[in-house]
Amino acid sequence: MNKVVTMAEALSRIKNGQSVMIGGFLTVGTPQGLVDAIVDSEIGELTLIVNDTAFADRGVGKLIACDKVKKVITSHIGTNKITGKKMHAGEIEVELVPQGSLAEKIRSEGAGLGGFLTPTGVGTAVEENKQVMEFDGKKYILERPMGADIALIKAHKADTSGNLVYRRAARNFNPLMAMAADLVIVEADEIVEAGELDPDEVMTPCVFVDLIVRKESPNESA
Amino acid sequence: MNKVVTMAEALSRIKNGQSVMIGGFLTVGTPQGLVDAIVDSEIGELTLIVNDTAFADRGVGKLIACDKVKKVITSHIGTNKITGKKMHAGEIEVELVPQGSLAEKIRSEGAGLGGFLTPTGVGTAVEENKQVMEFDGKKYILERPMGADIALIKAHKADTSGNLVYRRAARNFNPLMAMAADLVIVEADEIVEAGELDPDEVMTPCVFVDLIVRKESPNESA
Amino acid sequence: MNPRERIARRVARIFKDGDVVNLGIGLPTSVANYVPDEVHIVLHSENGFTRVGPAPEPGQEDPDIVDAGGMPVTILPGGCCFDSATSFAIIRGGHLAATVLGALEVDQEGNLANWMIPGKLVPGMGGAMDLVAGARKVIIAMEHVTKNGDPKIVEKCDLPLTGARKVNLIVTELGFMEVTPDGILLRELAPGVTVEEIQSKTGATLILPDQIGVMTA
Amino acid sequence: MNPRERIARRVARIFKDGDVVNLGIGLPTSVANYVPDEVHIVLHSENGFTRVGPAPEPGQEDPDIVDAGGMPVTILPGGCCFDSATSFAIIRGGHLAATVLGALEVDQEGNLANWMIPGKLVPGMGGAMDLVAGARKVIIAMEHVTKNGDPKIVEKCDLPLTGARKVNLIVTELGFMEVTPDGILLRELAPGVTVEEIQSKTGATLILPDQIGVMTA
Repeated sequence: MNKVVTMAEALSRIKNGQSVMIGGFLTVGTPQGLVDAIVDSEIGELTLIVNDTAFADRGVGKLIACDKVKKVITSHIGTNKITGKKMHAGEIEVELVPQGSLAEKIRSEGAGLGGFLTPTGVGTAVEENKQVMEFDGKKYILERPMGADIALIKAHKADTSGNLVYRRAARNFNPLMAMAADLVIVEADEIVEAGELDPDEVMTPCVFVDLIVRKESPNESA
Repeated sequence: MNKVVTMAEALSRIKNGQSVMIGGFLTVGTPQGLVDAIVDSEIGELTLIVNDTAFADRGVGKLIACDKVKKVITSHIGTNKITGKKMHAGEIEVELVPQGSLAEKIRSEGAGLGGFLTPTGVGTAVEENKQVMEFDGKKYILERPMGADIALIKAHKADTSGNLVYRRAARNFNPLMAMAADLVIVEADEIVEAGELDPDEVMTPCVFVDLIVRKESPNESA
Repeated sequence: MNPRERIARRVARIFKDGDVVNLGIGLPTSVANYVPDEVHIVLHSENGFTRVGPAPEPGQEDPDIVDAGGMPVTILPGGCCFDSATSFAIIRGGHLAATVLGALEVDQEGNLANWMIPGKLVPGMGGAMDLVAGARKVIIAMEHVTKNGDPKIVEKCDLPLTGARKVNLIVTELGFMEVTPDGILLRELAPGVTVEEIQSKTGATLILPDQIGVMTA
Repeated sequence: MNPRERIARRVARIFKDGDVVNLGIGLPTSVANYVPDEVHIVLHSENGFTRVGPAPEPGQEDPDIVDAGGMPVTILPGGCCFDSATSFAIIRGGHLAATVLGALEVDQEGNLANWMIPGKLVPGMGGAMDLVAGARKVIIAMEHVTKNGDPKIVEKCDLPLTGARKVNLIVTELGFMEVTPDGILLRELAPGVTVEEIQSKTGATLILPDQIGVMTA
């Protein structure tokens, strides 16, 4: 089953108002081609789930700068001044989640769990409106899973059946988000035939992946 | 920091009555050299945490056959007739845990979580004496983390600082158990210098590993 | 055709192209031999890899590549390996289109018992409870009655459950059945089997639709 | 020596050989420059790798290798990469010997505030709450007072907390302090700093041991 499609085909599957997880840490590991395609599209009113909102002119931050986002769930907005401005102006809703809890909430959804208990945030504002449980004198917050309609993933290599390999610190949230969305779209630097990746080299099994687009080289996009 | 030691040094760190997690699925991915060393030692009264009890004469099952184990926590004992016999005779305590819950309990300990909610076992004997929580009409069992004093891990390759690579289906519980014990001892087919493994090839980061022994070739052990 | 092959052949025709499927040990494993050529399924092995392939040629066995029953197999092109937590994330997270399992008992509510007989046989549940809880479709593939001729499809399971209200389809050498909110619907009968015969060997009252299909092999 | 270098140099001498350590953005990151040659620590970067190395030569930057602040770095031999769930498993699971973080406020109970100023600055907590919850030792490295000269070490934090009762050590350009169950113990004073000076710039009453050491750089 060949999962490779064109950017236009992939984009046609994303709808107004959907929740979209996008991999990346600042700009590293962000599927920038998919992000830019949304920027140039009619798609809007998105709920974004991202580690951080990157920069106003780079990474997922462009989606916020160009008014594609009504809500963002993230661990950090400090690098993108526009996120903070829009938040204070009431133009965007921001939900802040500790980075480790955000990663684990996404994994929890992908793994079919109903949630997990974490010590992170105990005694802070993070525990507001959440159940706190105590075992052996240690307190934990019950965090619930978090999924999305769409996940946009950046891979270094993909095979045509959807097995993925990431590179260096560009892995970050990508393998987790690939488990947790109804539709998983991958932007890959390089696409190889199924069977060309060693089974032990694969970081995201094909079973999680729906569609693959090839990253356009600067030449092609010009 | 070079973590490579002799089998004797590694063995000297395991004490009577400790809890010991051992990687492997049936016999695949089992650190057989470490298991055999315990069989030949004075160490006993162990609590074993294993996916299955393998066979009476192969894998971790030898520990049960030679009376080293007072309790075993596992998902399956069907392949080792001696486990069942000793259980029915009251000579060994057996706690059965669904395989996915066992894996997740071990990961949960390694990840510093207080537990997780799983749909596995709802409406069965597994939910006895456990808290059941319901969200959006779906029931989950609250499973608590599980750690051990010792983890015995089988790696295909290790570097001297403790980064590990597994091979094919020999990975199974090994990366999880490597996160969840106070002392983690690895038996590796091959040991290379730190820096010889590509950073993206490593499956268990060195931060989890304490000691490494080299698997003896049949020649050496003869 | 022997009963077990008839069962496996019918189960094999349930899958759709692209389905990710986990097959239990024993009869369910043999289902892989009969999947139609035009349907490409991805077989998941809970001990940690996808795209389970056939047994290797004698002498070509890789000791690190066995199925969940410990039998030497191969990994087909496009397969990959993972740890047990990821393997069960695939299972529990709804990423399997289907699982095929055997049963000691299955009842009209969709309850399944297949992991122990108190005081007699306690092999353990292995991955079965996770498979039943997580697969999008749970298919039971088994001979219709026990060796003693007792029904395995019953009104209410007596044995300890593997999963509650999770079974969707039941395939035996006598027929193809679906568990519905109202009970067990008889969708197909094997050639030469009458409604009276299958009902007499079943411990629950089967629901009979207007049209009962033929369970071809 | 400038105050920030003095702080970084003292923090760098806290570690033991083999310690796995996460350094926060800013001043804490500079601690890596002063670790004694005979002490080998493993630097963890929460965006997904170990053995963070120094910045590469200009022109040698790898766009996929940056630290958690987005600055180009290198991976030393023996380093490895992982996803964010594993990265925070390392943090939360007690596998870090220490984390070094800055602070807006820290109080005598060991409470830390460093992620927001209501109505003014809300960058978010990033990984700080996990680091504080999970590292075996939480070390605060910061200038002793704010730009306005107000104490950052207080009796009770006013700002929203990053973690409750988690701080172990506080290092400023004036001194080296330990948070004990009884309050903040002054263990070392920087050369030329008097007890009166450090106390006057501190919002909580410091506990004075019989012997106060010298905080050499």
